[in-house]
Amino acid sequence: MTLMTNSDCILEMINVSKTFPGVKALDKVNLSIRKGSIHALMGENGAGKSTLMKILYGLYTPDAGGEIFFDGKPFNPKAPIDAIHTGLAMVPQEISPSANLSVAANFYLGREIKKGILMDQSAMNEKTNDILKELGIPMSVETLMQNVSVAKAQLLAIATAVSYDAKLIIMDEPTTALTESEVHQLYRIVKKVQERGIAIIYISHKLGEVFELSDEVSVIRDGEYIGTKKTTDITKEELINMMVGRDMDEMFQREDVIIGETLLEVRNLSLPGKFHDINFSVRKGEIFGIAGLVGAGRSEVVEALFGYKPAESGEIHLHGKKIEIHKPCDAIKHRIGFVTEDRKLTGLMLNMSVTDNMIMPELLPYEKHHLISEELARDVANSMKDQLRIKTPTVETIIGNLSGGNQQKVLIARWLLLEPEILILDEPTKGIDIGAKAEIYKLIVELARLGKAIIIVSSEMLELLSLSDRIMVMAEGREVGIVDRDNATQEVILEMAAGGDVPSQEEQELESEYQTQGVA
Amino acid sequence: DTLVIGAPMPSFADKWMSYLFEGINDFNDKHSDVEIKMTDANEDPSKMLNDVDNFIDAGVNALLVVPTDIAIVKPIAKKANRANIPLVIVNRLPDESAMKNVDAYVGSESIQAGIIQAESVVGMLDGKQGNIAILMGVLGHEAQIKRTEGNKQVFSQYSNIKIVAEQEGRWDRAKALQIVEDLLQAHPEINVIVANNDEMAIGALLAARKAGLTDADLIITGVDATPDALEYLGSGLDSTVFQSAKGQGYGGAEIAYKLAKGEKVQKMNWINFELVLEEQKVEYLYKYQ
Amino acid sequence: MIKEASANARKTHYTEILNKYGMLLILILLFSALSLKIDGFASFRNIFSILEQVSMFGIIAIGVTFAIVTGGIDLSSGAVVALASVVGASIVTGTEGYGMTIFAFGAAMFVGSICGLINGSITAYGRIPPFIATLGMMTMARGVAQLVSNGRPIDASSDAFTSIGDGSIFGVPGLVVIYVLVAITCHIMMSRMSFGRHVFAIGGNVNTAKICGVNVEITLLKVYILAGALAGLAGAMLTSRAYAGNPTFGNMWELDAIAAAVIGGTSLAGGVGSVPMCIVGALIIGVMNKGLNMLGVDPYWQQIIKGMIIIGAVLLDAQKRKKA
Amino acid sequence: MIKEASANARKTHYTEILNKYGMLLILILLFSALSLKIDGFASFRNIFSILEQVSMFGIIAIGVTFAIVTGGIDLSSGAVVALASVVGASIVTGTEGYGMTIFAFGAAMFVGSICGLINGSITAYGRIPPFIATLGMMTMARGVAQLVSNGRPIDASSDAFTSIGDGSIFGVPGLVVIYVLVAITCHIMMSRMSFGRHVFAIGGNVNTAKICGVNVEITLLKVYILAGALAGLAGAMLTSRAYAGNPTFGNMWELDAIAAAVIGGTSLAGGVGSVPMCIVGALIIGVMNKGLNMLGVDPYWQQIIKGMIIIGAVLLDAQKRKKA
Ligand SMILES: Nc1ncnc2c1ncn2[C@@H]1O[C@H](COP(=O)(O)OP(=O)(O)OP(=O)(O)O)[C@@H](O)[C@H]1O
Ligand SMILES: Nc1ncnc2c1ncn2[C@@H]1O[C@H](COP(=O)(O)OP(=O)(O)OP(=O)(O)O)[C@@H](O)[C@H]1O
Ligand SMILES: [Mg+2]
Ligand SMILES: [Mg+2]
Repeated sequence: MTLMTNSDCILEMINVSKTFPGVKALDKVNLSIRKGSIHALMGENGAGKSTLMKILYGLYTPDAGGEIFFDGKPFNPKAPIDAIHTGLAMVPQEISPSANLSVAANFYLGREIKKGILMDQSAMNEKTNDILKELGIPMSVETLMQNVSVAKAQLLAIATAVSYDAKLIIMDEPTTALTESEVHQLYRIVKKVQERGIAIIYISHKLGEVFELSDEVSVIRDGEYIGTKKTTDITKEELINMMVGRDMDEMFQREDVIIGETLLEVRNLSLPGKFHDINFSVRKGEIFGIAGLVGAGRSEVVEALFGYKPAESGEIHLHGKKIEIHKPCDAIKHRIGFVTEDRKLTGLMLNMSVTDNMIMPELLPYEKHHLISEELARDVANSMKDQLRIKTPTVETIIGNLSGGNQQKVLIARWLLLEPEILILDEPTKGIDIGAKAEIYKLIVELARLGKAIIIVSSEMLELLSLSDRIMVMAEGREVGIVDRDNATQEVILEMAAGGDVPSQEEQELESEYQTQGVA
Repeated sequence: DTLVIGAPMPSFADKWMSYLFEGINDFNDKHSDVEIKMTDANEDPSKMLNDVDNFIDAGVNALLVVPTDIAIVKPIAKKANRANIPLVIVNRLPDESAMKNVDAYVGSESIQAGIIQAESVVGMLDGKQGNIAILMGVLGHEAQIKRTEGNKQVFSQYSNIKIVAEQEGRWDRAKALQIVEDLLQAHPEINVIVANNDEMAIGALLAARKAGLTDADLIITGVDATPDALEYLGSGLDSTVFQSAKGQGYGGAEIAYKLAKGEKVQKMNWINFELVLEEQKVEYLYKYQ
Repeated sequence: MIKEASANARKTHYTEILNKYGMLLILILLFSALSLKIDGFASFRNIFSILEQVSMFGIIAIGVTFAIVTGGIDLSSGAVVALASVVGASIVTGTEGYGMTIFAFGAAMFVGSICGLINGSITAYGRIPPFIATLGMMTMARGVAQLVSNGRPIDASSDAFTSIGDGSIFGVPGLVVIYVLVAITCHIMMSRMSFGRHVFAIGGNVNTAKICGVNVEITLLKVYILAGALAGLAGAMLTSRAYAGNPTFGNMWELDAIAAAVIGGTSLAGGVGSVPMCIVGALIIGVMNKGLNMLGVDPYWQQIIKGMIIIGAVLLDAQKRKKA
Repeated sequence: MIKEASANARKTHYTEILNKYGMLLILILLFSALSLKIDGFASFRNIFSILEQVSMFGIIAIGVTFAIVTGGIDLSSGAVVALASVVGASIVTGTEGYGMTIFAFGAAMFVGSICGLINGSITAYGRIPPFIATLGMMTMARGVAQLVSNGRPIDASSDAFTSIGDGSIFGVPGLVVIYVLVAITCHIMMSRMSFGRHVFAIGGNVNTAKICGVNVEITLLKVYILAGALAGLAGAMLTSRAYAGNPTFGNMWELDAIAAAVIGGTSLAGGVGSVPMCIVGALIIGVMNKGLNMLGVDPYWQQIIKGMIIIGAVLLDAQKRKKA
């Protein structure tokens, strides 16, 4: 390899390595990004994608021996501020805006507009508004971030990165929190950005996105650089092969499972302001999907079902008997498991070990003479680690050090260990690579075969369509209808979901404002 | 071979004590064959027990203790006895049963200070109606308990005297200043302020000045006769009570020294309180030179 | 449907006001109740007196609020008060003149800043919890104060110096004037300057703040220096009011200051707080202290009642929010 | 390649050990240094003496560790010591016999538990920050202690009762025996029982704990009751050692206890902590106190040095981790 920097490239990384205690996350990785191109970066969970990007952004220091050139000049960021000043911006994988600040404050955080020694609040509000309008993300800029939905926050993070005067923008799995319509909005933004001559590194597990957006794609596997291809020169199968190192069938084919008697029945479940009159039943061996746009109240329904945020009225029947679920422990007693939507907020105990994270819901099986046996717990965790191919040095590793996808697998393992009768999965494959996704699908079907009932909430239409026996569609907190597998198509469901889609008053006002100004 | 005397002290943040320490240091400096080590219990009796233990472990020749409170003397005496180390208690008089195991006591009875202070107030009132506010030190400290008790013993005998308020000034000038401000507002009838120590008395007189009261309006009295207080004597402060801190420190050290050498000493060594009025100001100021 | 929504909106509005100004309401209730019980409690004179008594730990509370908003804490402020008072007093002792007075105030604030600088460096660069850093500083500062003063109060009764604590401007006591000036300045810093914005960002999410290019270390350093300087200022004010510096001053003031901040709605988890509400918190404590003293409540009971009021106020506030 | 990996593994192993036992190393270094300086410092007798001195706030520190691991704190423990000591003393005052002794210890722990119950209820059900709940309790418990005792020490010099503090079993002082028993019990509770797991889960992520079916409220209640009961026990131990109960006992002990926990690596953010390391933390403070006293360091300087050692130890530990 020549050490001459290529003037075509905005970024060149040569032989970059990174070692964490016990893990070699990156091993002599090379990456070249051409100016103004959209460059997809792919690899399985834990391959080292985020780590590579964090090095670029000055969040991690790489091991000695590698070199990075940005715009032809050597580049060794010590802190994000260095990266920002050099012309880099990043949308991190786990966006967590300052919830206590307003949209505009977040937007201009670290680069506030000043008038004298004071901040020019109105200028920041105005400019934020302008930029959001331009990108087609209408929202009130004075809203506190804690009142902004995850999806909006994700779009906002992207808008923020765009608004930096950057030459290269990193987007680490920007679409995990988005539904289809928002994804298209994102595409628009990305294309707009590219038109300005800005290069983008785009990390995603979704092949569709990669082929739709990117000019080139690079793959890393187990911390090693595999190669870079022009997107037009490569097929899906070849790309998957590069990532997992073997041939794999991408399309998941569901086998049929015998469906038994009714296990769970939900009647007139309501939580004012969130959802109303939800009725459905799930049978043994059935996979029951719930579809809807973001904000339709799907998560709230399953949270109520699990007793996390209990409903105010309505009944839940299990095995034909009415049961009371006021708290999650009631649900757990009835062997209901629940993989929640928000990993950070309700999933992980970040500074605890993988084992501790797995065994928490039910400690009894690990007790010997009323004391928890570490050995027993470790063995069980290890078997789960193997079964789900969780990439972690040991099961004692602090879960915060795992890659996003592997964290998700641990959470799924947690509820599998409960051996649930009913398993609720809210966006279960968020951030999970294709290989693992297939494994999880297989697992879900396997559970169904064993006579368990599965409820799955997902924003990925294909996932729902290929897995579910029936799909309930929700809009604006109401049940629009339930479709059978045979009748369910993307169009039908989208239409149903949009049927109830009335934008909120605030959004309507903003929208009409844009129209009168002739922007939209 | 120098003698070592362990001297656990209750608080290094106490002004009056600091003169007592000076007395001890004075003795230490004048005698080359003795080394006196002081520790600070920070007003924590448990810490004082630790200090005693440590000195016993270090094998000192005698213990010179100003106890945090008199209840703590018992276990200290027991420990000293067991280790066969002579023990001198200074300043705070333990009860009889505790005194059995103590070799010598140097000091006075705290209650006396309260009595002397109260009697001076009675004299100054001269039969007039007296409405009294008492400012107490940190609740539970021996000096707070005994001095207040002495005050009340005297005041209860006079029908023209009424205790209007009792508050905790924590030995602290700033705290007393705040309390007296409030008290004078709530009870304009107050014409006597009796403080457990001089620092609080000074706080009281600053508050009185703020409230626009003159010397004639208020009788203020403290205990300790510290140099600061002596300065204010006659210009706001009406009386204070002197108890020779240096004398107690020096005297205590001397007795501990003798005991360490195996000499015989007198068990009770009284150092009396003295009332200080404006007339004696110069005389007492001289003691600090 | 529309009716419901507007009713909802109105409800939200009320609850928002309750959330924001609930403590102010509690303060007003407390004050009114005491005014009914005690003659002259609602007088100007008394209000200024409360403000004067509050001014010193109130100023500390403002500094502490900054620290708490970043997600930190400052336990050293009481000890810094002592150190600053001793240093300030030893400058003016035996001297006169306004030059020396200003110098003493400056020196007190400087000493406080140094303590704050150390707190901040240990926290920001040493990455050790501010609880421990400032706990250590608390012990050290008090030790130094005693060392400097030899454990004794230092006279500071020069006319010029005490005129700050004794004097008044248009009837407003000098200390209250200082309190108001500090409060306004700090309020602007917190709510209108990018420094304040960064303070909130760090408390909200330190990683995000870092990613956005906020210089977390420098900001923390500034915060602790500010808190230290304000504690130093409070020390100088107390010295001027008490005519002396004393190594025992400021004992446990840090707890009162923290209580004031938290009663004012500052979240110990960081990211939430404001100067005006911190003043409300300090006033609740001040009104309570004054009321209990003026009512002549037994000192033992005073402590018990004080504890109950503090918990009660925060509880009431939390309950209201929960219902809302 | 394989060689490199194994070298790496070994390095990891070292750093892991350093992370985990760094403070133990610091303790050993401190102890060795003092042993070189002071004759007889490394004797059994002295070690027991250190353990005895540490036992009381060490026990409190264990309770506080539970509270901190849930993400909370307990500032009331020092005041609870005072209250428990007064209650315990008034039971044995003027009496004799082991029955009364046991009753006094029981009563002290019961009183502590009640305080803890109140702390816990306010925190768990009132949802107000434990910092404020226990700060209020700190003031209240001390007030009640003074009320009960009328502000005076209460004699507790009965032979049976004081034999706990004075006596020893096979040469091990009674208080040390209690400390060890409490430590073992609490260590098992924390590391091996589901209660302990729940404590960690709450500190790790309270939402997740809820989702995993943990009864957060009850667990918090238990934690604060435990912390209160242990503070009560420490109060009884101190009473037996000091032959008296005293409302001034335990002043600022809560800070020593918290310092011990944090020096032992308990994270104030919650979710991290252990009983053995809390003991190491307490021992560092104890060894330091004893060493400074035996060296005859000037008390003013002692405070300064103490502050420096506490900060230094945590700093050293943090630095080591950072490098690793
Ligand atoms: N701070 C850390 N400490 C220790 N190990 C880490 C740390 N961060 C990442 N790792 C490890 O480095 C490897 C690469 O992680 P990284 O987050 O870069 O993966 P990724 O490719 O982004 O995966 P995903 O698609 O799941 O997000 C993983 O094995 C992970 O466990
Ligand atoms: N704290 C909050 N304040 C205001 N609105 C909120 C808050 N939390 C959530 N919302 C909004 O409530 C609505 C319902 O959210 P919910 O999570 O149930 O949606 P969902 O149908 O599950 O969609 P998804 O899970 O795909 O995001 C969303 O529009 C969300 O933006
Ligand atoms: Mg990643
Ligand atoms: Mg959802």
